[in-house]
Amino acid sequence: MLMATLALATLGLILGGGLGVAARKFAVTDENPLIKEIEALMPGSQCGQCGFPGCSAAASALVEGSAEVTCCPPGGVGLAEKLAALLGVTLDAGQMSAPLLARIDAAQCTGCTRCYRACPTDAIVGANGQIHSVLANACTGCGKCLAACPEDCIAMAVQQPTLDTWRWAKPQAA
Amino acid sequence: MEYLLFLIGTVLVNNVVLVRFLGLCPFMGVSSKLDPSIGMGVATTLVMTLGGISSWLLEHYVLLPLNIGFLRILAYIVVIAAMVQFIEMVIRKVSPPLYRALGIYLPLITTNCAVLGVPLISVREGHSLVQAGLFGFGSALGFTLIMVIFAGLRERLALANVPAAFSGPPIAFVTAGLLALAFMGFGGLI
Amino acid sequence: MFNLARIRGGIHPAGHKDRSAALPIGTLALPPRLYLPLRQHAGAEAMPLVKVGDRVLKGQLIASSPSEMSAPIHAPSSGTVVEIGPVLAPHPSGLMVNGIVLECDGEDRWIELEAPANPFDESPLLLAERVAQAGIVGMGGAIFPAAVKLKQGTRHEIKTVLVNGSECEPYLTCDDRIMRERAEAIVDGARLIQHILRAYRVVIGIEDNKPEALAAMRAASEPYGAIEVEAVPALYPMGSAKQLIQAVTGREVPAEARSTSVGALVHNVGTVYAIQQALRYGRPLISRVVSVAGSCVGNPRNLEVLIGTPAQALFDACGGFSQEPAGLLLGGPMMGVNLPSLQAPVIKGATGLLALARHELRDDQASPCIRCASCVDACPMGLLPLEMAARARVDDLDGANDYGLRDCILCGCCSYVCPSHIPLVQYFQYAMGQQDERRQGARKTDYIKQLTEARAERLAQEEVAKAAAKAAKAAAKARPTTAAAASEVES
Amino acid sequence: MSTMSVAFGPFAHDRSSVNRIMLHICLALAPATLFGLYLFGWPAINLWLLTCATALVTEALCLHWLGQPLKRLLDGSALLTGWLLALSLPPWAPWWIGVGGAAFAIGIGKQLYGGIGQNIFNPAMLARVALLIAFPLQMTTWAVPHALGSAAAPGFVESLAITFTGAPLADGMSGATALGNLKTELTLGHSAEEILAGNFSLIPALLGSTAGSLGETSELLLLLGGLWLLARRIIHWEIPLSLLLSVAVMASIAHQINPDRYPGGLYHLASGGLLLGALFIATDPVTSPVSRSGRLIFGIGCGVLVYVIRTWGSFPEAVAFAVLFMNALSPLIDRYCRPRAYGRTSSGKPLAIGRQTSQVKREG
Repeated sequence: MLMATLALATLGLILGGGLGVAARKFAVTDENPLIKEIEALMPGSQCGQCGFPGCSAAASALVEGSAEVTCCPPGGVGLAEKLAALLGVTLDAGQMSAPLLARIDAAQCTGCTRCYRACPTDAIVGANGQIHSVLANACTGCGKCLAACPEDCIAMAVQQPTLDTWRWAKPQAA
Repeated sequence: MEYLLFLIGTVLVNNVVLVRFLGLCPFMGVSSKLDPSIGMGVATTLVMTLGGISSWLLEHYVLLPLNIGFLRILAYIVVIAAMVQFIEMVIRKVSPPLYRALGIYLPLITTNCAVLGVPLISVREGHSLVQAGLFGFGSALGFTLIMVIFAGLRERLALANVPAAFSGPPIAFVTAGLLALAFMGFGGLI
Repeated sequence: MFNLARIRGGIHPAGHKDRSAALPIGTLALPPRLYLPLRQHAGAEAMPLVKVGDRVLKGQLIASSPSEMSAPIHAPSSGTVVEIGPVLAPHPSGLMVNGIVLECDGEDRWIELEAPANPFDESPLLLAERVAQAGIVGMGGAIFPAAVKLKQGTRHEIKTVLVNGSECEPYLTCDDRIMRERAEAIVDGARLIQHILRAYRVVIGIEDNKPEALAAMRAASEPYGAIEVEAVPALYPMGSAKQLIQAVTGREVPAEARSTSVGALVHNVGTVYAIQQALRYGRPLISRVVSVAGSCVGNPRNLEVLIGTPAQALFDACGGFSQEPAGLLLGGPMMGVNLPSLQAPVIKGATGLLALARHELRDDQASPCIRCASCVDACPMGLLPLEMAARARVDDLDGANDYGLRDCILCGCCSYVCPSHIPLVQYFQYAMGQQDERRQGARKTDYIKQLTEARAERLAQEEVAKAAAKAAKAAAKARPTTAAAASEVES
Repeated sequence: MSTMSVAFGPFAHDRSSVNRIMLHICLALAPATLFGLYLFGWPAINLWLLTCATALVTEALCLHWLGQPLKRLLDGSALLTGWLLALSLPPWAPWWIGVGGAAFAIGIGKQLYGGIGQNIFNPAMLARVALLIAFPLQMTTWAVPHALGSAAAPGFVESLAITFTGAPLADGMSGATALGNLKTELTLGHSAEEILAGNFSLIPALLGSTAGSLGETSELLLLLGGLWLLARRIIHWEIPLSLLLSVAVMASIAHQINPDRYPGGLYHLASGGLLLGALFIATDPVTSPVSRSGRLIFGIGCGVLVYVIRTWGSFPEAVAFAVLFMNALSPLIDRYCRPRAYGRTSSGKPLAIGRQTSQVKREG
């Protein structure tokens, strides 16, 4: 009995000590590089469409698992796929909502400049007293202009397909 | 030549997964993609070879002299667990992507029954030190071989229209069974 | 002399070229209206220079190119601009694109053309610029601005100019007829291109199933030593630049690189003819030869038509439909696309209009892949189409790339031979489109990131400026004399 | 025009189809099959019909359950699977061997994976191996050929008894295959040359009047069918050639070293199901690699395994095991053996630009 106890205890001591040394030698310093990596991927416009206050909050939420990888409409499917690969989850592309763009109804716009001051990406151009218009390639669809507009002349709409954005459909057959 | 035959016997004829049915958990868990399965195979090979040798040493220099053979399973588990811990640390340091890919299965090598079973079989068969090392190495090689073959098959299966009821693990188990059928052809070789 | 390298894969589809190749190129009565999409080329949309109601003359510039990667558009006939707005694009999507609608006045009056001096005395860059101003794009269907290619001569050493006369698509015979009827002009054009690119030699590659075209081109190039006419084996896709370069020079264009990296440049015979017309006579590209064929067409033949002519007019001129067509195509049956409507206009890259009967079309019922590897044998690029399609099917785009999607030229050989009738090319188109979308998305994300950062910086600066102004004000209030003194010093 | 019948290109097609391929293979099998049926008489005909019919019925049932178009039955792949299985069975096997085997082949080997083109293992060989392991006695009871119409051959009524009641074969009705005989005799200490001199001669072995599976005995007729398939480009030459060559080469080398223990290459080529396997089973496109180098590796692998298992393993016949094992490897082979793409090196890197331009090819 004593022999067995001693033997096991010695074994445990030796192995434990060895592991302790190894742990020091092969210590991994960086705590969670994932959050930074994800934040670098995000659009960074802090639009808040994901429901989190800004992109870095969303990145932390993603790493914790409290946000879906499809949460970022401006990033699109491309971002969702990258996130899914990084986080090791499977992506259900069907969940992705189509990105919306702001559109200004020229007939109602008074050129008050409030929307373009609210726009986080400078996607609205125009000057005081002139009709404003939205640059499609800079608009993230965050909707902040919508709230800022006193005339209610801004609407969010799915972008119309053009020859540049039209894509071949996936074949239906097996 | 003798050792070569011994090795072939352990890898193919008495394959640890398909003939002895050991180590099925990581075999099913990690074999869905090729790259992690190769990594898992390498890690397991390392653990099993070292495990085979160290448990032989433990057996012949500690357990038998002290006459405490009844502690065999306990002692083996302790040694293997320590070794897995060590390998985990090394992999984490050397190759973070592999570490991430292996995920939970790396610590699970500890509970991989093949890792414990192979030294126990080795003791039962009364292997010499070289044989014990070869047996561990060969078994792990057989494990890796099957993992890699199986990962290839599962990558193909992922593209197939398997009926919904069978897709995923069910068809993988069916395939493993059929693969075992094919391996029966090696019976009697050694 | 005989240095033909064997092309891998490829197929031998039935030609169906006899009927349309037998008749000379015909002309078409002036249509009442011409529909001119502003983008008939690869690159940016041209910008209209005319207003609704403007009267224009034939050959007059009506839309200019905003950048190098674009092409201007000229009025194909004289008349009045009646509309600037969406016109139907000859594109499988059936989308409308911005365009100009021209009502012909029937006079067909040319604008005064500058008769250029002997182009061989001019500098290559000037000649290339003239080609750009003539709005010439690749007329074999690639619609790549021709001048961009011609300017490569200043940057790369071009050893061989290849004139692509190996019209390998079934049914199409427009290049064949041009070579038979306008051989001198093509040889002249080829010499001009050689001059522009300072190339060592010119090879006109013609498939050996066009003996008349070969004979005509050989006769026309006889006086010029640097121009060779070579018969290349009749094989689809011999008309693809990469395959033609391999067949003629024996070299492969490295992946992800341009033909110029092996010292070669390929121009279609139609493009060469258009370049010759522009440089010799100052004529812009306002018309092209189109093959109208298929078993549903009464009298298949080639027609020289004005750009912007609706497809209906071409079919009418060829005797209308002998039976209800099961498929209407723009381009050849291998790489062509569905014509969305008979009202869609002919554009610069339209090689043919086909009206095919049911028996000429493939079976649309796909069954699962049996991995017979016919597609692997047929692929001229040495890829694994079955693996690419299987991965595209489950949206594994990286996997598809890994199996060669990046190198795919969409020639369709794989679909042609597939016993399971799998629409492989559409899978590839789909996967490529998805990747384009990802790239566009990533570009937009980067752009937005830049904008956000710029805005943040600007706001910060404004803040600093505001604070500074405030501080200055406060300081001025506190010590007006010093501030005044300071401002004095400053002024 | 909205009623476009084909939505996307290419619009032309060479008119090939899956059922044409399957039909060709069945036609190529026909001579050897007819000869086998003639040779082994009514019980073999019963077995062949039962196996093919079961394969078709199982396929139809599975298609129905899986909600797939029943039209797929017409592609001929199920018929071919049943046919190949029947050819690899002992000709006088009882009915349940054929029926159970065919149901296993189609149900588990093929439809469980999603049907045609999705299976990983060759269904016919899978069923054969499963039967061999589950019913070793029935699967190794070989009838001696009694040609249809000859005096000793069982009549139609007798044949029903053999097939359906499993009446034991009378003495003199059963014999051993050449491979099985060799294996047994070698363990008794006889030398290979003695054994072969005793009961093996090449010409009957090639013609097929020997004991063996239903369709594997007539090497010449199988070769004829295989060559026709090769000429029609239905199968590729790489697998049969490399498989047969590697068996022949290994057997010849071993024979040179120790003729007492190892019979020569021709013996191996002429016996067992090697030719049937090399020409019709290993070439199954679904379960073999797609690239040329991959097919060569596949063929060599099969050949080596056939020889190793035949010579040192516990089964005298090895084609089915070898094919199954290589089937399992073919996804890996496909992954690593790819044809060189245009403009790339064989490792997939783009060709170097500089090297290409320096090879100036002036004046061709």
